[in-house]
Amino acid sequence: MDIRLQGVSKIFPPDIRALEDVYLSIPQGEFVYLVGTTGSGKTTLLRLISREAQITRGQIYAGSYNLKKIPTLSLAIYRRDIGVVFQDFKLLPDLTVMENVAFVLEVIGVPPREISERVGEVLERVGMWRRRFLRPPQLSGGEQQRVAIARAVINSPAVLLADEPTGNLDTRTAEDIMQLLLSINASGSTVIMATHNKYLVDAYRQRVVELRAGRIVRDEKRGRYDVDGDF
Amino acid sequence: MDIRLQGVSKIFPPDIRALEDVYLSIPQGEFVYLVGTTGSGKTTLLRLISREAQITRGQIYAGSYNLKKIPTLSLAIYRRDIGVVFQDFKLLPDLTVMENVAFVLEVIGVPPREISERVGEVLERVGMWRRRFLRPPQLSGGEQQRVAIARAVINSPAVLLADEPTGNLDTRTAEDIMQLLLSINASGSTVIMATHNKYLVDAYRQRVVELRAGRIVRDEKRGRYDVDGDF
Amino acid sequence: MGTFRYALRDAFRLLGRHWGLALLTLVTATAVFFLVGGSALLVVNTSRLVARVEGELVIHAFLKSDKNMEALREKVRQYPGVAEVREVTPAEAMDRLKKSIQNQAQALEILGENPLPPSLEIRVERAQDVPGVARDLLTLSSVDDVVYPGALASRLARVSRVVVEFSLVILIIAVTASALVLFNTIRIAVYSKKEEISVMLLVGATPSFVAMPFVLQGMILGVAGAAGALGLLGGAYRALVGGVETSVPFLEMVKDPDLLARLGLILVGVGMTVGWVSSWLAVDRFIRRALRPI
Amino acid sequence: MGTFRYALRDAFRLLGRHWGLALLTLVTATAVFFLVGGSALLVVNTSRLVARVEGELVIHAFLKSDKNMEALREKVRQYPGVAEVREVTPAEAMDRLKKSIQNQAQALEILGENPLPPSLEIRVERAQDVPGVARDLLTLSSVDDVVYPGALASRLARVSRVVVEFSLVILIIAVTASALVLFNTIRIAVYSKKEEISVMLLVGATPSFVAMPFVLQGMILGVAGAAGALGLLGGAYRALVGGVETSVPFLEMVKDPDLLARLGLILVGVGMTVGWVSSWLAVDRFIRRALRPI
Ligand SMILES: Nc1ncnc2c1ncn2[C@@H]1O[C@H](COP(=O)(O)OP(=O)(O)OP(=O)(O)O)[C@@H](O)[C@H]1O
Ligand SMILES: Nc1ncnc2c1ncn2[C@@H]1O[C@H](COP(=O)(O)OP(=O)(O)OP(=O)(O)O)[C@@H](O)[C@H]1O
Ligand SMILES: [Mg+2]
Ligand SMILES: [Mg+2]
Repeated sequence: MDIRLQGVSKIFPPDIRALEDVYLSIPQGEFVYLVGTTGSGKTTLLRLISREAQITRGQIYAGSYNLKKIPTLSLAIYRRDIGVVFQDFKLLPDLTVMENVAFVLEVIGVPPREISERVGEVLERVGMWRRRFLRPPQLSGGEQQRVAIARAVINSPAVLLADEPTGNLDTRTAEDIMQLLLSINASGSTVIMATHNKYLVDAYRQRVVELRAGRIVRDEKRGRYDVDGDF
Repeated sequence: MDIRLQGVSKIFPPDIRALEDVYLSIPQGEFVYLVGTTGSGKTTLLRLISREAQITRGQIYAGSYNLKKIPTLSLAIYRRDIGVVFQDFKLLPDLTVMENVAFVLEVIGVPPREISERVGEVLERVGMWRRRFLRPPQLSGGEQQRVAIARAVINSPAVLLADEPTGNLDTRTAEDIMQLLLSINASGSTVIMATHNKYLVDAYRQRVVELRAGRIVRDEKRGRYDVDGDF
Repeated sequence: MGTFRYALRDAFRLLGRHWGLALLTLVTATAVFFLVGGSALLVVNTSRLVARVEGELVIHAFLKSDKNMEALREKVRQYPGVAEVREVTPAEAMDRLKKSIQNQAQALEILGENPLPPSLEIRVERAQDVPGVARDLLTLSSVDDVVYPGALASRLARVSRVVVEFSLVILIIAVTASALVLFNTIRIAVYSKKEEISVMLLVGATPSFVAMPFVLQGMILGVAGAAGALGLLGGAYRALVGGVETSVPFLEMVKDPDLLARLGLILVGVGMTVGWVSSWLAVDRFIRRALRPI
Repeated sequence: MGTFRYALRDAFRLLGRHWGLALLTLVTATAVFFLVGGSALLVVNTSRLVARVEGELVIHAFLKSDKNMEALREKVRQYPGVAEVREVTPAEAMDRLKKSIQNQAQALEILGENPLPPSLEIRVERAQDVPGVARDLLTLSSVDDVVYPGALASRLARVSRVVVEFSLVILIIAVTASALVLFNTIRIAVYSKKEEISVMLLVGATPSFVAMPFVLQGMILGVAGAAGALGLLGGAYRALVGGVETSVPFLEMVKDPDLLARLGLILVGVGMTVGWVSSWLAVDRFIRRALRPI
């Protein structure tokens, strides 16, 4: 599922220009870092792709979907193909770790046996199997973040949108998660990761798209976190 | 307000040992980094100090308060003297940025005129004055974090507990916030900051307390983030 | 169907979470549906009564003598609207009179000779034909007097109309009230799960999947309210029928089990529909809002 | 006092946020307090009636002759519980009789001589003294017969007791129901603000500061319900009094404006108290839980 943004602007009322005239094309299977100062529009860009936000101007396509005018039912189907790690996790506080992850599969009608198998697998992978019966308020910030990642990847999405997936993690755990994202990418998924983690971006070189005040100011094949040293 | 923990353990049911046998003394006016891998007990330690959590064993004092058995009304008074930047912000989604910050002062009965003055001042300081009429869901992650910091410092607390206050910030903004915390510390407040930000800890050398699986394994006067290179 | 089981489980969880509210809703719904059912029974009984009075509409034509009765009878039978014509001899009339006043019957003995005239008993088909037939009978020279319960019938019809209108008003008010209460309850349930709903929609749940537990909850409350009302109504009605039977037996209330079963079915159906529609409205609006991109 | 203004503003915001629920609560509270007020009025009127009948309790002692009436009167006046004793001559008794049967009065003429005996009319102080005084009177040799409305009085007293008990039951049920409904409403309001409450407590708000808006909300709903009930009740009672005055004038219902004002005040007070207590319970439990450390 290739993603194409053509001359996309997103203006929040009254006149907050979160994104301006963005052209961006991400072929299926790529790994892209989104970098930029706080408030530069990274989350907004991811939200346009997950259709949490509607573009103000321009065109946006994901595979065969025209996200500008996608009907409700197609939107549900489309979203089953993308996984999102939200910056604020959006875990459900009343459900256990297992239920939070299983939830995604229940919602799209996967049979129970398969659910429990796949949930076990992915929780092992992010190192949260031991904590599977706790609820989000009982977890540390880093643990919650790992559950959010597990939830996003469990359905092997064609596109994974990860918004600051290592913000609450120590360097070691962040690297583990990075390995996980890379292996998901290796298995064919597109990964778009908004991050402030200079260390990771510089260590695992991939395509880097830099935003500044809503405009793309840099798009490098195997870029570094920060070439001008200004954030 | 000196903080003293004597042989403190915190065990969550069934048998999750978040903290074990912690001895820690933080005199009024110190700046302390709390470091350690994810799940090592940093947030739990801060919660014991804000009395969100009750210790399982040991003694804990803050100034003249015995936090193990503090009456409800004293607790309210005590909490007015400490500011907390929560790891998950805990901003109220229905209030604007201004209201979220003003709220703290309303709650303790500061007169309206003084409130608006102080709110303006602190929002300028964290660079959120321009966004004062937006609500948290309309802010970027970094912007929310700065509002949370503004709310914590507005009452010039004797003790500031900051839990990962730069997790969603780019390097530049993180440094601005660090300057803010240092200036608050310079004006006499104790600052206890749980962080994964290796860069800041190494750049602004202060006392470092390292936790590992709930135990203090290092307590250095002017320490570095990571001496063994294992997180 | 796993989806339905999941939705049903969630519906009951929702009910449990706000059990106080659920109880309040249930009591209100029961009260309201009791009113609906009660007024329906009132309508049924009134129209049955009207129908019976109408069906029994009989005109008595008192004759001057018992000559030519055969011919007269044949003639009257040809009148439009007349269903049946019967001769009543003076002796028969006296027997009936005696029967109707029972213990005071001996008093009639003092009359000596039977003073009652011969008469024709004419049954007409519909209430509205009565005045016409009566007028025609009066033109006959052999007819002395004509007596018919036209006034009663038309008054009863009027009462019946009022009862029906009154019941309709109650029905509308009651259904509106129950819809509002159910709508409100489901809105609160939706509200309490707003985070969960928005996350579900973000991970690809279809709107109908998200709505189902809430709609089920509304339907359960509606049906339970209707069923509760039905139970109460059944008891109350049975007691009423018993009471009426011993004290005013000629009222003859409806006891037809088939009809009552149909009524119960309709009541439960109304409860289900009201629950369904109002909870759908409550949750649909919310889902639309949650799906609207920023 | 800024704190109170802040709390009041929040209370109204809360009401607005769940206006459907607020309306439902208001209607229920109004209905319930209407019942409370109505049964209070019933009690007041019944006891007034009983008091009046008791106050008029009069024993008639019919005498064998009119000899020694003076002495007898003096003697009876000494009896405990006796308030007043009056002689009634046969002529006076006849006059009264005539007055009471009015148009049939001529019929009495056929009696010729006045057959009525002389009597004493003895007014006692309290209903419970009547049987004792009557018994004492019967022991006197000059007394022929004693007539007193003891049966009516005691039956009325019994009715009054039943009315009071019945009203008490209604009162208890009604107050419980309104408390439950209000509790439930406030619980939902608290629930919808749970995040805000826990943050408030974390930044040093006192429990009473946090609770105030919710308690105010409960009190507003309680008072509004009581006031609404009072309005309805006032209208209904005025209409009832008017109707009774023209059709059964001897019932003489309570119209004392002072008493009715007091009743209204009590009703509003009950509404306020119920609102206060139930909302306090709802929010206090929640605050305690929020304050409990993990
Ligand atoms: N719903 C909204 N209404 C108004 N303004 C908004 C809204 N959402 C985002 N913005 C504004 O758009 C700008 C870009 O926000 P965005 O969340 O995309 O930043 P970001 O790059 O993700 O920042 P961070 O690194 O802090 O997460 C911000 O200034 C923010 O205030
Ligand atoms: N309420 C709770 N119930 C059960 N376990 C808990 C609870 N709170 C914390 N824990 C456990 O205690 C351990 C320490 O948690 P804590 O939040 O203090 O870690 P942390 O050092 O802040 O980690 P991070 O850097 O990820 O924020 C974790 O393993 C967590 O699962
Ligand atoms: Mg962001
Ligand atoms: Mg933490």
